[in-house]
Amino acid sequence: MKASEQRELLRRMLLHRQIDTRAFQLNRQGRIPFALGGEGHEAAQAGASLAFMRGQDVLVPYYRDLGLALGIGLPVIDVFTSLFAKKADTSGGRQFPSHFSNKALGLVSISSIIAAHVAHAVGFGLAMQYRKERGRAVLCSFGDGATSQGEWHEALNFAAVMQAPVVFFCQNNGWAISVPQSKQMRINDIADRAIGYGMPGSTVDGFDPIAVYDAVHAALERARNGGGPSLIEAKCYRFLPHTSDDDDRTYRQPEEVETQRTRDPLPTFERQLIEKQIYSTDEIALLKAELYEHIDQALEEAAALENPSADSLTTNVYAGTEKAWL
Amino acid sequence: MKASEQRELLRRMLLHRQIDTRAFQLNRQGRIPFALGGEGHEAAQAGASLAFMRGQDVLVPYYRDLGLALGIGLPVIDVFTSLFAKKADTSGGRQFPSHFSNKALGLVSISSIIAAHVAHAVGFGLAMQYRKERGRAVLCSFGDGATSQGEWHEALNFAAVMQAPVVFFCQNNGWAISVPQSKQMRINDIADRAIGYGMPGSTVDGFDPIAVYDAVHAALERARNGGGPSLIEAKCYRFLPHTSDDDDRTYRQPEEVETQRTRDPLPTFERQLIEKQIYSTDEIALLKAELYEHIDQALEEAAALENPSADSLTTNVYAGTEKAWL
Amino acid sequence: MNVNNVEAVRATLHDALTRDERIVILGEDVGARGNVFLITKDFLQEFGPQRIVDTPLSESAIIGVAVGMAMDGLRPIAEIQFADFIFPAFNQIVGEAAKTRYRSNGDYTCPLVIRTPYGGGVRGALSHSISIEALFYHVPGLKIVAPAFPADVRGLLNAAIADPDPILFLEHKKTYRLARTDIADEAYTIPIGQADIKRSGTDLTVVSYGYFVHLALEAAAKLSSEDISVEVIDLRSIRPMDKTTILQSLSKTHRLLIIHEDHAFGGIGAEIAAMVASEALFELDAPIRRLCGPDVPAMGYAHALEDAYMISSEQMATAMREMVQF
Amino acid sequence: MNVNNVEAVRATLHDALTRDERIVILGEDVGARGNVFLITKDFLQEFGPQRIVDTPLSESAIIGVAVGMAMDGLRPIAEIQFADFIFPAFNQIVGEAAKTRYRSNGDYTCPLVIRTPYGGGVRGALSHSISIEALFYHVPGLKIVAPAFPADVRGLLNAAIADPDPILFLEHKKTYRLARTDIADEAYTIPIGQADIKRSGTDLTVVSYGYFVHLALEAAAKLSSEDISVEVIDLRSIRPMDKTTILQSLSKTHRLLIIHEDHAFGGIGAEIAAMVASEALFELDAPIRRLCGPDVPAMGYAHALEDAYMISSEQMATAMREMVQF
Ligand SMILES: Cc1ncc(C[n+]2csc(CCOP(=O)(O)OP(=O)(O)O)c2C)c(N)n1
Ligand SMILES: Cc1ncc(C[n+]2csc(CCOP(=O)(O)OP(=O)(O)O)c2C)c(N)n1
Ligand SMILES: [Mg+2]
Ligand SMILES: [Mg+2]
Repeated sequence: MKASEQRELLRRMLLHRQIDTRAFQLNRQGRIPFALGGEGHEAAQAGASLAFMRGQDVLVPYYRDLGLALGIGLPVIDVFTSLFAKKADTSGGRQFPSHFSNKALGLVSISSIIAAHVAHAVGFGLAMQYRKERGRAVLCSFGDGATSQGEWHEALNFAAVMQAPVVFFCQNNGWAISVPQSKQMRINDIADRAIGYGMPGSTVDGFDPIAVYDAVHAALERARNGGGPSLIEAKCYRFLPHTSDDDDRTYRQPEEVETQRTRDPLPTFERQLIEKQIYSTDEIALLKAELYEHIDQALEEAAALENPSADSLTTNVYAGTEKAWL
Repeated sequence: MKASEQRELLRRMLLHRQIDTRAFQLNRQGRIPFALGGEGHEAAQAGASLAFMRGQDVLVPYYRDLGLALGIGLPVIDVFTSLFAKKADTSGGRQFPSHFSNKALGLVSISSIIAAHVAHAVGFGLAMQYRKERGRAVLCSFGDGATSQGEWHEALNFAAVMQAPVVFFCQNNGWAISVPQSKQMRINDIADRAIGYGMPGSTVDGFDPIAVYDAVHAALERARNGGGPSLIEAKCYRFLPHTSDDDDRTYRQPEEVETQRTRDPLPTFERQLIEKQIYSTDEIALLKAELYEHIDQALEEAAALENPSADSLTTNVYAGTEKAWL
Repeated sequence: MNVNNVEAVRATLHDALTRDERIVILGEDVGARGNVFLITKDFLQEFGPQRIVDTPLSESAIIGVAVGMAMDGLRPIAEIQFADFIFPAFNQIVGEAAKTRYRSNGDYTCPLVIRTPYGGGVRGALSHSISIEALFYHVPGLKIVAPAFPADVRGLLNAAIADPDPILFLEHKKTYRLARTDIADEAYTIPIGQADIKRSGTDLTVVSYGYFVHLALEAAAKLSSEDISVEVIDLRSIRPMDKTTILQSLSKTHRLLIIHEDHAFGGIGAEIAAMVASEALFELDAPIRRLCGPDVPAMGYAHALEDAYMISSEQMATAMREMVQF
Repeated sequence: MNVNNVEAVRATLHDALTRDERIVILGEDVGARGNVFLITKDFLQEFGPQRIVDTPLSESAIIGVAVGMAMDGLRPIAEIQFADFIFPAFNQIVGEAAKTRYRSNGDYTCPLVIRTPYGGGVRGALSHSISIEALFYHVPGLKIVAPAFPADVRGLLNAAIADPDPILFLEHKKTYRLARTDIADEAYTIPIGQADIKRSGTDLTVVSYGYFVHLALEAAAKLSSEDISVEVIDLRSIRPMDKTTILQSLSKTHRLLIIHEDHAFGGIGAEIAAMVASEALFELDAPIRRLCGPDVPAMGYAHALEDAYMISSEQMATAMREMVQF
């Protein structure tokens, strides 16, 4: 991989991490009621997002995909308008944070209902296929828990039968809130589920952004060229509680988290880039400071924006202004 | 397998076939509005039902499981009270034919909604597990099409995680109404789906009743002894249209059906038993005549029974006689 | 053209497919089989498998995939083979399709038509007879139409296809081949949300929809010989509903009888009665009456049970007489 | 005991688990995590993983498996983590649980309690705020309760657990920690289907349920200083509903205001108004009024959107005043 791309990977990972840190700070400060972080998912999301072709591909993410959304071009300020539930938020302040919508970027609106979006991704893929738009594909992301849902199964089977250009990207962080993988399923590798659909499946180290990039890139390329769907499992870990409302000490040992922290992809990848002489320690420090500055500005800018007005309650229910009783 | 058991297999297959024949006759004669047959499934159902332990196991079937239901002890007359929608029907004339309910036999009531019953089977299995009833297991049956449903996936995953004593028995007849297996899924062997759940899966020749018995017997024994669930695929074929309302010439070549008919498990198995000198031609003819007689009696007896009364419309909605407005 | 309801749906779909390349039909057995009522017969040959998509047996994916297609600019028309099978797709319809526009603040929309046959009186038994309208009409973001006459079917189906929001298009099975009428050849539309006075009268307003409008008209015709003048309003649209037509009629007749096949409690008639009790209470010369299906889980298979469920035109006439004599 | 609603649910479940071996709790995060509101905290340690079952992330299977358990004699209490996630289980609840007794003509029954937190005002945004009662109350075979005070929670939960039929037990999140009261220690029951007059009055009948009963009582208390005497009926049970209490109250007050958080169209108030318009039309001195949630797909996250959705006790007081002055 080119040095510039590796630098970009680190930039995306740092941006993701720093925003999460700020969001949880805001929550602790009482400035926002809710935060949801992706610490431990940065490498997976940076790698996958780098494989995404802007202006071509479509991303159907899930709620923990801040890094993916940023990676495909979501402006940082949109994260904060979302956290502050501002009028300018892409959902107009209607949705929880991290439920972005940006059609121009190919970033698809989702609900919070686990796995409900996976079939939508297939629909996007089939629309591309129907219009014979070779060179485009859909990246659809979800967690390990999501693969227990019936809707997930139906979507993967459907995609396989129709050979839809969709890459199903599972970020397996080992937990679905308090439920560990061992209680969620009786297999080690979620990628094995691909066998039952007749599509390629592979497992990659989700702490290694380059490995993730390689796997997702290859799968997207195959999909873009009519080779059909595939399933990629990136094994990562959730360092934070499920959300700011969760207390993960009720269900997992702090030692487990600490052990995983020793493998934190951020310092690891920083070290690698320094070793490869792609970045110096100082350059990384500078980059972090720049990102901090950028985030800080976006945060304060967003905080100063207008809140939604009560009138907006009733807009965008239908195209027109229909009511139930006409 | 003991000769007596092989004779029993043939008896069950013949009974199943003959009843189907009569049901379609009744339909053509205008005596019943609807018939649904299992021609091509007799061997699979006879084999599986022989592995079922009466008084111990539970069967959660689907609508095409007449042979299974008879095999675990459903009286022939119940088939005809069901076809004629009589008061004595196990659903009180409420359900379509072949939706039996007989708690005493361990025959579980189902709806017509494809795959909705599969989770129920897991519930029965977990209830046995919870009560520590070793030596009991659940046999749950469905078609190839059913495996596309989300509910099917959720149930298999759930069973695997909990190690529920359930044998999932797929009768893959290659068609779901007009949809061939190739448009239903992108795999050849449905048994491969077991891999994604971490349970054993195997494919057997559904035209060979002994092979089916062996597979189901082994799987039920494992489940009964705490070895958890498994998935068995019996490859068979649907010789008849989907139901009496269907015209299968719109979607499949008569030649395909004819070719499959040359492998019809009934004459094949008869021949085998004659070759093995388990039965003589005459004995089989006699058996057929006896069955015919038995069926004929049951048919006419059922036809003469009472119809449900209009009053029964409102019974068994709740335990009491609650209405929506009290 | 001179058509019944099946042919009206078929012709209208055919025109739409010819006219608009964005239209794709998807469902179970809509391809080679041409739908179980032959509504899409021969479409596969004419429009090809990219536009007439035989799906795997998975209702949730049918709708979910269609939602994705709709979000991406296609105009999918999804079919649920029988309304009884729509529940597995409830999440996609209520949770996803109906909320797409709202949750993305108008960035994404969901122009989706879901067609499904519903209703009883056709020996469909417990699982092929359901009325589903009341389970969906509470949902903002969704529209529901239920035309009962060929001309309305065509006009409303065209309107539904042109509509930018998700629509449940309900086809009463008993009306499919009930009558043939001459309707216009052009692709005319009937605005969604407009009721239709199918018979004018001065003594009593009857509001109904679906198959029962036919029976109510029979009853009203009978009563005219008794000098009772009944106005029969065919709702046609369930959501949005037409307040004006109902209130105007009541300002003339001052008596309201609501008739539907679906059970009363929480049914469509509940909302109509509530609206009138709020907006025209002092217009009423008699209590509002609802003549509805019985409060039981399903229609039975036996003749007696089906007959006891369905309301006859004689029973309607009796209720009309009683209302006028009040 | 002196408890809030969370503690009332918890204590009642605890007693039931201790009392009755057939009771099993299943749901997402009910084990180690002790439920997201800590309702089942420490149950896992006390009752073990066979009775406190952390399920895979699959709502349809949670209910489907519980249905099977219930058919086999256990008394499952299934939890849906938030009511917003219940739609994937719609088929199991409406199509299966509610029809089990009817379709097997009483051979199998389904004594199942489904608990789920619902309702808004807790910054739950678009997907953690829903009211679901009107999507289920039309369903014969199902019962629905929605108590709002600790004493009712305990009495109705005990009744639900003892009931031989499936019950949806709705817990309004905003009432969870609203107030603490003294309630009896014994496992008393309150009959399902009985409303409760929470405040007597003579000028106006207000019917409500859930969190809004609390606000309606506040409003009624305020109005007493204006010499307006408001009777506040807490429905408590949604299906079956208590006709007698409502009609008796109206024979005294002659004015009816229905208040609920859920939108009006097709909501619970529709049925109440329709019943009254049929049974007590000439008792009414004023049109029936419904003061309900707005007709939009969901509650928003932003303060302004949530506030605009929820009805304040001031707004309730205003409506009450207007009704009395009519
Ligand atoms: C249908 C549904 N059920 C339950 C939930 C509640 N819930 C939110 S996140 C979550 C765990 C998801 O786990 P996973 O898919 O592994 O993603 P992760 O949060 O670990 O990234 C659950 C149970 C939901 N949002 N939707
Ligand atoms: C949820 C649902 N969707 C659709 C149907 C309509 N339907 C009845 S049988 C059938 C095909 C089932 O195929 P398969 O599972 O292979 O069983 P087979 O009939 O071949 O034995 C379909 C689509 C249904 N009953 N339920
Ligand atoms: Mg996870
Ligand atoms: Mg089949």
